[in-house]
Amino acid sequence: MRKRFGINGSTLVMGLYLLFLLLPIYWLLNMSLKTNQEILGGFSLFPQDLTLANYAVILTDPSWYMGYVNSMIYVVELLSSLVFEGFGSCGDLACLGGFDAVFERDASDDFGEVIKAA
Amino acid sequence: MSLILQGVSKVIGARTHIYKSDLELQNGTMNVLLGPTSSGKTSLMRLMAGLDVPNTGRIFWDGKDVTGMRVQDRRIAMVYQQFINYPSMTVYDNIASPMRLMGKTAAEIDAAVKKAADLMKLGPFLTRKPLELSGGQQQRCALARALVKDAGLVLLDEPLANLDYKLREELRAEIPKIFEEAGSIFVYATTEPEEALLLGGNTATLWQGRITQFGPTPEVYRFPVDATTARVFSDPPMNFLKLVKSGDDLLFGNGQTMPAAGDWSKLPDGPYQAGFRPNHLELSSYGAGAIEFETKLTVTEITGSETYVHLDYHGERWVGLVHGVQKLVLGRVLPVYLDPAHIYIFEKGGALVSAASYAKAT
Amino acid sequence: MAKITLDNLAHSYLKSPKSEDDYALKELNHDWVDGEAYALLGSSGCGKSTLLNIISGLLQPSQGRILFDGKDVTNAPTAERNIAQVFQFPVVYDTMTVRENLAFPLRNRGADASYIEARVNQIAAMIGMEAELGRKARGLTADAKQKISLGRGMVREDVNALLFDEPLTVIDPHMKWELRTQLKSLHHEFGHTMIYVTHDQTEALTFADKVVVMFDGRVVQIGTPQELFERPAHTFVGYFIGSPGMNVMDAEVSGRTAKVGGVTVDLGADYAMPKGRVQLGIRPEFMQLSNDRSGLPARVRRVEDVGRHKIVRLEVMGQEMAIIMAEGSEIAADTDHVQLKADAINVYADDWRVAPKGESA
Amino acid sequence: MNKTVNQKAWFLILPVLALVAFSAVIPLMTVVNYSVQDTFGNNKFFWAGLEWFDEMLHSQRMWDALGRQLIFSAIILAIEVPLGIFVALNMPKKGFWASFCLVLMSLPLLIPWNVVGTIWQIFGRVDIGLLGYFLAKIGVDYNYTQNILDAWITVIVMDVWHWTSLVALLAYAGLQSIPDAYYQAAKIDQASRWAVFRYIELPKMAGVLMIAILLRFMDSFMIYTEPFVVTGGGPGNATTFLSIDLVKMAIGQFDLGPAAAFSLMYNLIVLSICWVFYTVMTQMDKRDGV
Repeated sequence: MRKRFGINGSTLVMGLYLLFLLLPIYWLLNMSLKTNQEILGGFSLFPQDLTLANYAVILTDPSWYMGYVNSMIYVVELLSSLVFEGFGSCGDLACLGGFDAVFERDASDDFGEVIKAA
Repeated sequence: MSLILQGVSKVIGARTHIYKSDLELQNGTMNVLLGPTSSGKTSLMRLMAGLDVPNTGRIFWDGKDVTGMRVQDRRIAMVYQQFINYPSMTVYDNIASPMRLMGKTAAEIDAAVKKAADLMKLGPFLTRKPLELSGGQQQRCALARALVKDAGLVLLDEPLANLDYKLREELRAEIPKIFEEAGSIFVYATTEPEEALLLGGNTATLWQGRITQFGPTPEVYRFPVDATTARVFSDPPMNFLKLVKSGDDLLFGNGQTMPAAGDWSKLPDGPYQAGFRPNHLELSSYGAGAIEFETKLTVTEITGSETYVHLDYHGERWVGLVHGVQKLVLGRVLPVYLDPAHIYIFEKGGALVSAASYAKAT
Repeated sequence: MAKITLDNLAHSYLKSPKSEDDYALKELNHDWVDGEAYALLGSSGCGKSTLLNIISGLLQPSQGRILFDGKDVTNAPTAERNIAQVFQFPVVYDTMTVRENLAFPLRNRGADASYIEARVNQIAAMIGMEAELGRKARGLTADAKQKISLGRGMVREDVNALLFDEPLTVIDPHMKWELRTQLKSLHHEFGHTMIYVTHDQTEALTFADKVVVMFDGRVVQIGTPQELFERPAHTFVGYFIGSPGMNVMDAEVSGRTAKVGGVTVDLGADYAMPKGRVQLGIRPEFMQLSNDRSGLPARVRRVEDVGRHKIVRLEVMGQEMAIIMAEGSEIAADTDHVQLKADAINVYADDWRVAPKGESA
Repeated sequence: MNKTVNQKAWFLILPVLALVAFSAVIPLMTVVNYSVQDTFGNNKFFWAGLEWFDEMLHSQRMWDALGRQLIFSAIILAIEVPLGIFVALNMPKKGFWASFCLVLMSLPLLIPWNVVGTIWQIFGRVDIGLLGYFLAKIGVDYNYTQNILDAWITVIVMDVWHWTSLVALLAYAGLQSIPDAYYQAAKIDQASRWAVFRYIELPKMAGVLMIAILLRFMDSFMIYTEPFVVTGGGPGNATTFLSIDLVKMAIGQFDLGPAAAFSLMYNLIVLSICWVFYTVMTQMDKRDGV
């Protein structure tokens, strides 16, 4: 009996928390599927007049979608610089004597410690 | 071919893991490192493997100084207490992995893997993943990997400690057989004296970061150089008794004496420590000349064929291992007997001054 | 303290077990007598931990009942069963001191402070940790932590039973001796019902009054260490108990004699004509090498010096066997036979022991 | 230690040094430069010594912003850490529902800051927002653009919405590392639910919680985008936190000198608090090591 109550308690807590997390996101989604008139015209829990027009605008008007293109360019550049930096960090490790450690483990199957540490 | 450690020591932080030690291991031998947990077995192995660099001393392999040489440039295989295999590879690929790294041909690899798997009785499991195997099989897989590597130095760090008692017994009997022909240097760390005896070869006893003795296993067992070695190499632990030599007599307990005959007559007067192994205490069938001790029985443990008796002799705690199932009353005074031929005498500092005479006969 | 009764108990981890093979623990009826020390012995996966967890209430059996002193506790939660359990790996409360750790079970039950104080000191003395009482448990060595776990298990005097789940796994051999002896003397002193799960035969035999041997989810024999050694009820018991285990050989048995590969062996008792696969079992302790052509032909393969005795590995009619010889004994060069001690032979039919005529059950 | 050292490795870190120089050192030095100079425009600067620092230390405006900032960080820590732990404790331990919860919980963490601001800006509006509309419906006079308390509540709830999951996920990872035997032993010891939490779960979570607190503190201390999108720092200056104030000063008013001095001090505060955390954490580790 007690155990079942416990599960219900946890489920309730998680349910409420997830609801709290998802409601604002739902609302955003809800808005995105409404027409401008509907949004400003009155309050409704669901889009009465479901439309994808907003998405069409976003994906066709350059003044909107260039933002995404710029983001992508930025991310690609960031990633390439990270890779670049990644190589550098390897060298960093080597200086501290970590280099040996990293490769030694591989060579001698010395992952016991790693497992222990985990 | 040999591996020589010369004045090697290891200090990490404020703790000395290994005090200055020398050790020489010959090719084709099984070498046991015997000692309790954190006595330095693993530290010593890591030095041998090159995973750690010693603070002092040098390590020679085949006469060549390898101190500071990287692990991957040495020919070393290692097996751990945990069953360590690549979880995403099949048993076959696990065993083959070191050979693939060496760039062997597929045919060579296949032959070697099949052979190792046969030896380790893994034949039927080659296509499985390690985690689908029992603990014993997983460790066999790790051993097989060490085997195919054709390493000059194979380090086994308590490889059987995590296995069931019976499996341990079986693998323990197999390991020396399997590695006999390989012709490498084997180093095997264990906490159990019986394991050392079963593996044979040579044994180095370790205690608090020092190698107390190194030699052929039966010799170290029968002629321990000091009380510490004797204690490490005895399970149940060796029993001790305080003695005083005075003239022609050895005094102990409450005014009991025994004649200082044979080798003992040459000892200078003074306090000593006598040691004897639990299996040499007798309850009945004792020979002539046996010494009688009046002890108090605290606990008995029956193994089915033998009985362990835990005794109190004037505050010294002793264990006896006697034949047969003995129904004894606890708390009573129990006379036990000991043949003087089984007594080792150590000086107060612990060094052996006289080995038991029975040992010389065997 | 209580008598613990297992009534028709069985457990399967599957939701709807079909065949007997699906059961991790096969049907079992047994009384654990109040105040006795039991060992549950078996290899890993034999169901011994399952059984222990059912007794402690950490697991609900799929069928059957558990009774403590006749009271059904099958559905009672762990806390109501009033038992103590020590686990394989040390469980200590890191942020508490050693003293608080030991006092924890008593405090939770609202014992008064002066009693707790006295009892904790007593237990600390027992496990040899008086000096560390004021220290935080965090950072102690594994064996010290396990000693605390043992101490916490023993701190309550009123428990129905004390359960141990391979408690000495992480302990050094030398320390094992000490702790096991401690447990044993505790049992003598307080007379708790104790159940000790282990795969280590030495631990099981030395600890327990009665050993319960389990194999493949089934209890194969319950007996004193002596019974298990001398009269193993199943070839598995013969193999599992003793080091090395019992030697087993195929034979044809009729009455007081058996034929092993053409050689006649005296059995010392009348076994009539057992059916099924008939085998002889004899322990290495009861075999002897000979060079006078009596007994079974044998070839010495290897001799292992274990210190207090020697283990001789033999090949007897194509099969590997072991015998035990006394420390210092020599093996004659022309040894080619092995003799069996007649009254130490057991006869097995399809792995189960056949009782000779006239043996009381 | 005569470890095998490969000197060539030094060359491998040159790119990193260059990158760090460009991305961190040069901007920082620019700021330092601004902080000790004054200008009357036309790109002409002259030495002003520590004048700006002195001015900022006596600026009521900065102290107010710092006060608001500290209160804000304290409140969100006081809510997010216990709530995160509470959520973690109630999460399913394994199976489908565990993954289900993990995925849904990480959703807010994946949303860009300004989108979070937008979401709440809409969500709280009385006319078209779900939250605002319903609050108005049940008779609560809620308006985050006018009422200071409402503005604060909105900004705090938004941060809780955005970041509690991070704390919960970290705490959950800590909880997952506790072996079953601990819970079983606790049952046998008849430990209360509170005792299980206090003596088993909390100690095991302590490490990750320290990291969570540090992350949340630093992040909230530097918060900018979300409140800026929702309230724009208002009503009045009620939700003008340090970085919002800094941007107003530097870009809105073009007071580069004071803003630079301000940002250096801001930096020092964050650094010193990190140092305190670091010290506490290493002390804890040391204690563990004994």
